[in-house]
Amino acid sequence: MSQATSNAASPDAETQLDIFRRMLRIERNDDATRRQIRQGRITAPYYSARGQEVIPATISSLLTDDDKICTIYRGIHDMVAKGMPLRPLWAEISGRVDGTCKGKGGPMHLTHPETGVMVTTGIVGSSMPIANGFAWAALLDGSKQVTIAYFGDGASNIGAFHEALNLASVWKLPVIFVCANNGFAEHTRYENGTSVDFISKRAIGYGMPGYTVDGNDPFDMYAHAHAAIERARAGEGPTLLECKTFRFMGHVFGDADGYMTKEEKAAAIEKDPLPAFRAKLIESGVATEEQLAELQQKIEAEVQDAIEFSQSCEYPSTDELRRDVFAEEIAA
Amino acid sequence: MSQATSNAASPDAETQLDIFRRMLRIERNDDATRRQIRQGRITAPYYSARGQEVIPATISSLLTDDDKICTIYRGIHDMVAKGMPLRPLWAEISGRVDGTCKGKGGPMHLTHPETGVMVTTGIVGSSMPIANGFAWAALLDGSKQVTIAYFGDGASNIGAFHEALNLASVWKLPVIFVCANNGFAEHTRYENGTSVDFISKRAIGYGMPGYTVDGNDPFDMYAHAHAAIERARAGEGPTLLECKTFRFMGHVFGDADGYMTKEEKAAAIEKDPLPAFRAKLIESGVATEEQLAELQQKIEAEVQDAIEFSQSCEYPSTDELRRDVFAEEIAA
Amino acid sequence: MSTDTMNKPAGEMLKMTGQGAVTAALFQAMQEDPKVLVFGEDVADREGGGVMGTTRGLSDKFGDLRVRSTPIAEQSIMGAAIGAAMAGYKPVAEIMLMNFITVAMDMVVNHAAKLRFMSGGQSQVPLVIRTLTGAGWQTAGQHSDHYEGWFAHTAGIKVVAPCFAADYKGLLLSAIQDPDPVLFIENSRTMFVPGEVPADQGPIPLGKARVVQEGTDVTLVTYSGMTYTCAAAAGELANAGISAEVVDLRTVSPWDKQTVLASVEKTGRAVVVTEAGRYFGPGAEIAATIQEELFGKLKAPVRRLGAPYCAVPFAKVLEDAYLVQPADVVATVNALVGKG
Amino acid sequence: MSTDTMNKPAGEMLKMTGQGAVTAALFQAMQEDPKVLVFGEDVADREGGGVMGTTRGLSDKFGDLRVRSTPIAEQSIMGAAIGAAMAGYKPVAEIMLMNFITVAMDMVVNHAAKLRFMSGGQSQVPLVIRTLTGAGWQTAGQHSDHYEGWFAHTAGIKVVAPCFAADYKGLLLSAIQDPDPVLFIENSRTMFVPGEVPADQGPIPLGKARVVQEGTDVTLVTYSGMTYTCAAAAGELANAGISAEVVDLRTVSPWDKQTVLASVEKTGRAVVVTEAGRYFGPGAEIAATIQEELFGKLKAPVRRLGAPYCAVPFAKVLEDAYLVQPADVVATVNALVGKG
Ligand SMILES: Cc1ncc(C[n+]2csc(CCOP(=O)(O)OP(=O)(O)O)c2C)c(N)n1
Ligand SMILES: Cc1ncc(C[n+]2csc(CCOP(=O)(O)OP(=O)(O)O)c2C)c(N)n1
Ligand SMILES: [Mg+2]
Ligand SMILES: [Mg+2]
Repeated sequence: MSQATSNAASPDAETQLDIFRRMLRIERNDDATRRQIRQGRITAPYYSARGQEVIPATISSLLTDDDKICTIYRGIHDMVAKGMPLRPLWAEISGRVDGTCKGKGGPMHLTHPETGVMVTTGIVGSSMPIANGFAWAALLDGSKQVTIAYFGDGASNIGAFHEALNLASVWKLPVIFVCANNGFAEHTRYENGTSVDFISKRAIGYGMPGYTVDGNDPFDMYAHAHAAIERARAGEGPTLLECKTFRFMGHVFGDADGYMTKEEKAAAIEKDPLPAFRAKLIESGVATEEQLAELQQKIEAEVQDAIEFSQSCEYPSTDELRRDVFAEEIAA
Repeated sequence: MSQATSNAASPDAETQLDIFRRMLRIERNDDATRRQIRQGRITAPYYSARGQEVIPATISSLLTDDDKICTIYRGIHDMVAKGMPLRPLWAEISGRVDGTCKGKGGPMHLTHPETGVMVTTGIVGSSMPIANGFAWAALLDGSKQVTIAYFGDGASNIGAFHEALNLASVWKLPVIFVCANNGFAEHTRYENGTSVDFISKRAIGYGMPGYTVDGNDPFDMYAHAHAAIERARAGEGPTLLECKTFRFMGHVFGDADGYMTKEEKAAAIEKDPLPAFRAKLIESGVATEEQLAELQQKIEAEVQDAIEFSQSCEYPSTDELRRDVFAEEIAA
Repeated sequence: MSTDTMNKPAGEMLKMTGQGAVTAALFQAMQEDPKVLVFGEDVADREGGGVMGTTRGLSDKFGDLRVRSTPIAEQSIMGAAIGAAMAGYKPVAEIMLMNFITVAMDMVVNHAAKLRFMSGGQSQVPLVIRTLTGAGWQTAGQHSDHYEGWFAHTAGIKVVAPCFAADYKGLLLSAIQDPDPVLFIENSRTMFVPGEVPADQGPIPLGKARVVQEGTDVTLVTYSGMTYTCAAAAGELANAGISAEVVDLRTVSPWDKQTVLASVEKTGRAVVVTEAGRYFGPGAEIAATIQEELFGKLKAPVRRLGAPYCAVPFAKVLEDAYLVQPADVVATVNALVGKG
Repeated sequence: MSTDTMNKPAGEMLKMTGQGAVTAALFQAMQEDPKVLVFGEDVADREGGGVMGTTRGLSDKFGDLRVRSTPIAEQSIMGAAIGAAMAGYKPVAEIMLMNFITVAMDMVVNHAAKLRFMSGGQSQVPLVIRTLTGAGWQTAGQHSDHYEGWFAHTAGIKVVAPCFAADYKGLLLSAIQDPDPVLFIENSRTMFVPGEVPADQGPIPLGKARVVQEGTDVTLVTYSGMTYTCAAAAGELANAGISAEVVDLRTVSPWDKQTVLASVEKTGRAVVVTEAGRYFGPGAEIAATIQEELFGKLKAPVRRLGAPYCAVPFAKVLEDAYLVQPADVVATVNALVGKG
């Protein structure tokens, strides 16, 4: 099911560079986050997506700020790829009032409507039914906007997945269901929780196109994401993309990884998409070593700035417990 | 997808008669129920299954009392087919203390463990996850018992369906998911709520065999039910059977049918499986007109006896509100 | 009991049921605001405008993009409502019966009610959930429960439960305009009862109770279907020379503390009557608050009446015993005032 | 606070956490009764015996038919538990965190809790739902809620919420033996605290509170994580010369009215302290009952402390303010006894 449409779209040089830039921004930010946690500067549950960068980086290269995403606890890579600024992100995961959610939501509920980061949920499966609502609104608005619902392989076994894909198909909603199949749901191996060899086959049950894509290959991802997004913008309805990948850091920061073999983990890291794509860009002459080194410095500076900014921010006042429950503040 | 296994089992003469007997018992009971309601003798929501008799009649001909069923508000035909005695059934829908549930459950929650009628639910989809539990218990017991989960076409769009079929497949549970596809979910036409042309195709998403069967044809039903039940008893796991049928009396007693055309309803009634199978049995010499007339008298007498019994029963005492909440009675 | 039309601008009075009032409110809201959407199972006219007909005529008038029938999938119904609301629409989602909301609790509780807070005010979820419930029709254990207590206990969602036709219209109009999620409960014993509704009935503010009958000896605090029960009880008590004040909360959360406390301070006695279960039920909040605020000023303990601790039974005799009856209220009041 | 081992048969004392006690109870129950099953997400040893390790070792010892990891599908987990329980097994199903039960409410409320009643006693559903929750770890709005109030309000299911290690073991043993559904709540602030557990700790009856500290001026009624908070407050109050009695309900539903009323009758004052939200929360039932039963015998109104009306916030400063702290209890008591 891995073939895209015959006339598969391919990213031009500029787009390839754009995808890589988003990947590197994700990776550098993830690296810094884990460092801050290790140093005890951030106290928050953290679900690293290291290894999964290609998926949102490629998809985001095909989206505008008007397009929307609904993502999950393991979704900071989706947000960074979508273009969310790092200062409010870092202030949020540091629990500061200048955080994008005033420190009330934290890493599992980051939200940034300006860049289309609409919902981040901590409940498995729940990104999908909500994404349908944004897609329905786009239909009502008569806009060409699309909504991406990000979720994992384990989430494809919960009821919300089924209800959301069925409704999206019956209503022909402009939504793309992007499953990051990293082979594990917490400590449970894919085949011990999922009854089908390819999640993309489930699309058959919804009369919807479904593809299994190499989530570590920006070209395969681009071809399929491009087709799905075009299809949605053309009013032809939803698509299910199963993107095969791997999470290098386990389920949550501190995870002992006991449920996977050293070999399979090593093998996956061996295929780390970031250095691979970097090398490819240089080989193919899309970019020079110097350019990419410079890009990396710029990104690291941006991350460093965000960290410093976050540390300079105030903590929220306890009055915040009475605010944003409803539009009207609750009386003390 | 309608073909059964090449060496499809076929019901012998005796079994054909047994299936017809179950069908007639369902139909006569349904007819009497609607009469009692029209006459105001029973005040209860009633979901007639007139037209759907073949499905449970055929399946039940392949089951023993040890095999279990979990069914729905539109499930009295499933229970009657399974062999539930009519006296406690009628006493229950009449709200009497001699009812199988002491008058506490009513028609939507009829239960009769002796004949394997384990759960009747009023919540769309909920028969399926619970059926898995009985099937798991059978595995643990090392028995050959199977569990049937009955549900409708509309129920195939709710989350519980998805979660139940996935778990049953991963755990290879001895359960058969029997979908009575009568073309409507309340007032909603199949295609306006369901995104796939054949519900049986959804089995692909669970690595499970799935078949679309003519739910009005005892021979097609028998072949597929036989294969599915054998498969379950052999420890090979679950099967999804989509049984095409039609409900002649609308969703609930008193339903105006405004959402369907007179033509399609007439066409369906034209193909009424009961007279059709009756004629076939006589044609093929399986039974004589006299035998079937006699059978009908016996059944009508049984129904009449149940009605009279139910009317002679007492109403429950209000103490019943404190009983069966927990094993231990609640103090007044 | 047409006091429900009190202090309304004089003008034509229309006879309609609570259901008619809900339909009228939906028409008016969709007419006035193109962002209002209506959807749920069977709600479009192709499906007969709802199994009860409450939404009849809406899709013919406003089109089937704004008025949509859905598959039987309450999680996807609520999810779509949440997303559309965040995108600037005002969805009125129907959950056919309250027991069915149990399959969509995650969407309602973890998402609709929390997204504004968790996003630090960036997200707004101005949706309405309309749902029907109530015992009295022998629909038994899975079709009649009053679970408003769960939602009143959930921060971020308002709970409205009218009794009278005019309130059904006015409160639904306000619920739709409200910038936050509102659960709107239609009670099956009051929804189909005719009442008088001013032709120009507009929004009635949420969170305001109404004294449907004034009295001096005891306050009956109630809402939804039990308002009829309490009014009937008040009538019987009057014959026995006991003057009962009946306060219809109309909104369960946030509830109108002021009106209730003022009434109980006056009467010195209170009985809280709900159709919801008594045990750990919504009546407990009201009783606990009254004793906290009026300690020392009460002539008697605050009593609570509600459903017994069991599922809703099928048999009519049991269902009648399950529901609080006027006689139960009368007996409780008699005991409080030291009579009978 | 090792009073939690009071009146236990003398004998060896083991140091273990609440988690260790839960694991020990599961081993013992599975050992004693082959019908006991354990399942849920990641519970088998192949998956590390649970993300927290609470079920570690069980599948290795009892096999992977009796101890099974499941897909992420709480409706199917609860459905399987219900069917297996009705078929004669005693399933102990794990719902990893309490917020996740929202996707399985139909199975718990419409089915597990009602099937015995709706079947007129023909069906039995002897299952246990183990679930972890509680604020304090900055897991924010969807991973920390105390929703026991919903289930206490639901007829047909018992709710147990221990604080001390010995109670975790003894109450879980009773919950597993109980013929009806039991929701067993593990609190994330008490679950990992070491305590003393008698080596021969057996079942502790459900529905019985325990006075963890005796006092004469005020009764603090609490359970789960807030028992620590109240004990700490009682300590501070003692220094200020105020004698507080701390009653740990241990079982929320059915709750131990007798023990609570006896204590409040003695002290004349009560503060009900829950981690669950105060508004329409479980504390209201207890406060409402106390004022009903002890009207005229109270020296002060019954106060309630609980979470404020908002989602659980992320920032540590906000989470600390969200949780009731010993200082809040002390201030409330001081006001009641007319000091400070
Ligand atoms: C309804 C629900 N059940 C359980 C959990 C606990 N949980 C959090 S992440 C997770 C695994 C999800 O796996 P997958 O969907 O593959 O996403 P991944 O974490 O691998 O990115 C689980 C079970 C949850 N958050 N929500
Ligand atoms: C969760 C839930 N949502 C809605 C309903 C209301 N309802 C009862 S029957 C029904 C239609 C079911 O259709 P189908 O599954 O095709 O079964 P049929 O009635 O046709 O036999 C609906 C929507 C319900 N009982 N439960
Ligand atoms: Mg995964
Ligand atoms: Mg149907």
